Amino acid sequence: MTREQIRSDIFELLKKTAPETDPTRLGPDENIREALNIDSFDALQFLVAINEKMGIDIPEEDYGKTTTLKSLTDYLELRSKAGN
Amino acid sequence: MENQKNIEPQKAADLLYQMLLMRKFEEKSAELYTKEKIRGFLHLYIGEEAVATGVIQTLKPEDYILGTYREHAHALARGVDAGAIMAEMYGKQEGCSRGRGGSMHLFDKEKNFFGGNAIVSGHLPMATGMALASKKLKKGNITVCFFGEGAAAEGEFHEALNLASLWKVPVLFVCENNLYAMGTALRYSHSMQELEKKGQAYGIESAAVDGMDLLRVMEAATKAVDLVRSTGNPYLLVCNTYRFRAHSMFDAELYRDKAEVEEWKKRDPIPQFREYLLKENLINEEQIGEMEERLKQEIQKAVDFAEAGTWEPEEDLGKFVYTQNSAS
Amino acid sequence: MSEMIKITYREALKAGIREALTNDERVFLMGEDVGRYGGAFAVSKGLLQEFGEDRVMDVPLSESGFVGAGIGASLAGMKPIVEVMTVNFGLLPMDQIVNNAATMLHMSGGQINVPVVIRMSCGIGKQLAAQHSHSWEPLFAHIPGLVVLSVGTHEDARGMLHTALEHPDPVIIFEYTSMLNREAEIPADAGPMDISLAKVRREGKDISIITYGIGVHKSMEAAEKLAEQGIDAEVIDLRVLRPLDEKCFLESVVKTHRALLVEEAWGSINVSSEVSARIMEKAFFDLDAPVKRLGGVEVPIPYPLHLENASVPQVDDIVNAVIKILRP
Amino acid sequence: MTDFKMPSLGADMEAGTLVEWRKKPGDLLQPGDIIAEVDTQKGLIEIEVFEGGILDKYLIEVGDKVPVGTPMASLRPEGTTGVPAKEVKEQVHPIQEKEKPEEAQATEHSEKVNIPSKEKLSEEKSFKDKPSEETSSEEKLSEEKHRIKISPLARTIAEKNRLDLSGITGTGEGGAIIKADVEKAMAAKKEEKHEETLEKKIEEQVPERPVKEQKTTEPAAAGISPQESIRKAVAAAMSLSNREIPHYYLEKRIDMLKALTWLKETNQQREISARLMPAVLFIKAVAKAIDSAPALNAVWENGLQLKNEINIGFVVSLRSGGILVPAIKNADLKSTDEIMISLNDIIPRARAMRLRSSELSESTITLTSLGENGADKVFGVIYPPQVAIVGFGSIIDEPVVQKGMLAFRPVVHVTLAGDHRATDGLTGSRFLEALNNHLQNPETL
Repeated sequence: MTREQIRSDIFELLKKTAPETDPTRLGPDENIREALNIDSFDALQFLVAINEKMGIDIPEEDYGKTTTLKSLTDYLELRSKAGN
Repeated sequence: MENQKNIEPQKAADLLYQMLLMRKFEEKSAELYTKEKIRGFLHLYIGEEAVATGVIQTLKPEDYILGTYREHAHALARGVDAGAIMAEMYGKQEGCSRGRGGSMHLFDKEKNFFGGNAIVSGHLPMATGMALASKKLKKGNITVCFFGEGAAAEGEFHEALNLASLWKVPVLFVCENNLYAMGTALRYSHSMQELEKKGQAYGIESAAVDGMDLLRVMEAATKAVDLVRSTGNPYLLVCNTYRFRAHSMFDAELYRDKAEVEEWKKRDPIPQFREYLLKENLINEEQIGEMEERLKQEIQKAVDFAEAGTWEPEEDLGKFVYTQNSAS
Repeated sequence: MSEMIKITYREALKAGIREALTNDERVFLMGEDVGRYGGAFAVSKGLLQEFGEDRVMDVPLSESGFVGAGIGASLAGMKPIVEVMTVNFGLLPMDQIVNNAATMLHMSGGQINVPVVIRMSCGIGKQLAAQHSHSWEPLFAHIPGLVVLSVGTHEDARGMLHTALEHPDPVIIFEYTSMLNREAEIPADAGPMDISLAKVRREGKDISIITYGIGVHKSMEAAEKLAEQGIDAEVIDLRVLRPLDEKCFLESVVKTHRALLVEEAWGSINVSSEVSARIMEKAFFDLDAPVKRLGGVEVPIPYPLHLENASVPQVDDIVNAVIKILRP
Repeated sequence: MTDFKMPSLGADMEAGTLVEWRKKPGDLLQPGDIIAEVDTQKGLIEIEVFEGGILDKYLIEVGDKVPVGTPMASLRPEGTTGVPAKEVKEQVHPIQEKEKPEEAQATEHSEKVNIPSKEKLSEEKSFKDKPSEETSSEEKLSEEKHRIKISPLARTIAEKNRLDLSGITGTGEGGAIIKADVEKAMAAKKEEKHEETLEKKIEEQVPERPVKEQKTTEPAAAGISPQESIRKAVAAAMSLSNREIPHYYLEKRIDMLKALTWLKETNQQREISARLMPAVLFIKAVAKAIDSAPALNAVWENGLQLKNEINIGFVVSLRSGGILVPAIKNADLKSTDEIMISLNDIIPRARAMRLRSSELSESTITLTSLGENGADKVFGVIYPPQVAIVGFGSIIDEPVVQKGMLAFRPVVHVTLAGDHRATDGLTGSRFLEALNNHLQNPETL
């Protein structure tokens, strides 16, 4: 999975989670939840959707690594390379 | 007081003491009643002391005694502890009936004292039955049943006398005729006022005696008890007497003349007996003085005992209804 | 399982009395016409000849007197079986039973218990009219201090007396005149029966019919009829009307959720009233229908047969009442 | 100096009227002497003294009616002299005024108007009783109109299963609902539930439609957007609440260490789609805590009406503003997993405004949880006609004293806003305490 693919998946899923927003305007180091006004329930839904789409299950202790667009992309890239 | 056989000085003193104890004990009771220490009904025997004293002194410890609701004196004569009686009237659990009975229901099984029965005449059939049991079990003891002349108008009196005579059982019926059933005079209760004749109607040997004279009561009682004991047959002894006090504490005594009461008081059995003993040199003033001091102490002791007594805890209320839950 | 024998209710009663007289010298039977006449209902026929007149005592017509005497005899060590010919005469000794037998233990603070047994026949059903057709079990069951038994079966007729005589407190036994000739099977070696528990006479799951005395048989018959209609009724024989064994009937109601109370005594303020109240107090949340009572119509019992029948619950009344509760 | 008091001569004697003094002040009294004659309801009775002494002074006058125990005269020991007249006046007068029990005066008063005090009392009582009796019978009547006839057993079963009785037809006496009817209704309910799930599944398969076209909970008036109408509805409800409901507030800080630890351990073993959120624990804990304070699970409509079902209204805030409060039905009967499933179902639909109106009207108590990074505390406004709202602030670390040591622990500040017409602080406190207990035992939730 390329980094580009990952990014576009993230945008698609964020849009689904928060339809009224435009995730493509997120800065790389912006806190996603704060910027898009995503509450904890929606955040969980978003991670579930990532799991469904990419087959990557993010454990709770890694939630902290998924707060910005950059860190999330890095994390997913790493995990997908690791074969998962 | 003439023609009486001599009595031992010690016994004479004991009898005087006993009558004085009855009198002073009840006077104290009346006082305690007005102070609300004693409640319920309080029937005083004052004036009639010679009857209980004279009859009970002839009995043996194994004889059964049944009394009425006017029975403090009988209990005292029987040797029931004055403190236990006073505590009973206070309603304390140290009372002779554990406080459950009160003034009208003094019981002491050890002393064969079976109450304290407050339904007029209700205890007469029981007395007959107890005597029946004595006969069946060949115990050799007799039953003595005290009751007022009011009871002699009840059906149970007649049934009990009939059965006692029919079954020939050793029971002595002692009628304390004080002339008033509460406020109803003898002449308004009985068509036939010589009550001893009612015994004769059932073939029961009967006699009447001056109940204000201790020596005469003793004489008559001795004869009656001897007869009951030796023949095993019933006997009716009528003691004509008088109560000086009201029927119970709350009694305006509308039914009798003050003068009549005063007249009877002249025949008060206690001074009568004391004068006799002094005259016969069976006792002296000094001894009487000592006796009065002893009395004071005994009564004070009884009151102190009652005062110090304890209330039965309310959670024990359900006791003494069935034997099973009556353990104390 | 021992051998069963066929026996009438009368014979069962007599066997119980005979056994008691045989086993204990202190036991004696006293009552009107119990001896020479053989018992008003021939229950004690032949016992005089067998045990002699000291043990089987005819008494005059004086219920207060001889019941009181029985109480007295029990106080003094005997074990009397006092027979009051029928409950219809049972009010005459009521004073003795209530004020003496039931009260003495309490008034004496637990000192004096009254181990007397009083038997009375009772019930409705021989066209005996208003003064001789009473079901007064509730009157006696009202009184603390008494043990009140209702003999609804032949086994109890045979065995309750034995246990009653062992009880330290007064026991009243109600026997049912109309059952005397009824035959039933009991074990040949039937003996003492408990006198503290109610019994489930028939198990069922749909409704509890709670009854006693003559009502037991009527209810059993009704239960059979109901079974034909697919209704499974449980029948409880209270047996002991005081103190009530509430555990038995409460457990039954908790199981069936419905109760019909059946007795011959007048409908209001009877044993069923008490049973109903206890169900309400202690099993309310298990009830699926209001508790219903079938009692005697509140009228003095009339002489004509059809009216007499109409005045107490009959088998069909029980059947109909159950159906109405289950299929409203 | 002692007082001679009106003696009690019987349990039924309450008072006596002094008719005549038999002794004068200065007379020497012996025990047993008659001091006076008193009229009682049983007639004239002579009363005696039991202690000797000199009659010092009368304390009541002939004709006075006094209760038992009232001092009638003072006595002094033999051999003493009387108190000087002047002093007597000073000393005795106040006794007369003060020590005479009030009852005595009342009796005198009532005798003047010729009504025996006892009767008067009972008259007053019955008069008082009357209006209250009327009210109660009225209440009874109105109550009976709404009453559902049901056997005690059937009611017990229905309550245990939180069964709504209104739809059940009784087959017992007088149409009363009996056990069999309740059991039938329960079986039917189970089936219904089954159907409901099916329906939901089918619904899920229906392709999503654009937001605009989707059904809103309240039919939107022409020209008003769904968002606007929700805002309006919330505004109306909150204004009504503020106007009519007297709120009281309680707060409790709850240690969340155990709950979070448990949650972490549980989630670790689960796939992400099956993981639970803290809100689930809050919901379940609230549902269970209601057992300790059923009056909070209710509505106020012509008085307090307790609800059998526990339907927890869960506040969902819309990103576009406004809130929706869909109900998690029978939250007490659901497992934490089932609650999570409910949330997964209900929150997206709320956000998409695809809730059924019943889901918005069935709540029996409201829960609002701010989630992470929110405010520490939230003081809710009750959603009428409910009578309580429970607010969970964000879970934050706070210093906590533990065994005398200061430690940082995750805590949540829980507030309860209650309708003071319906319940009071005691009920609320009991509820919060129970809530805390449940959250300290997360494994049992």
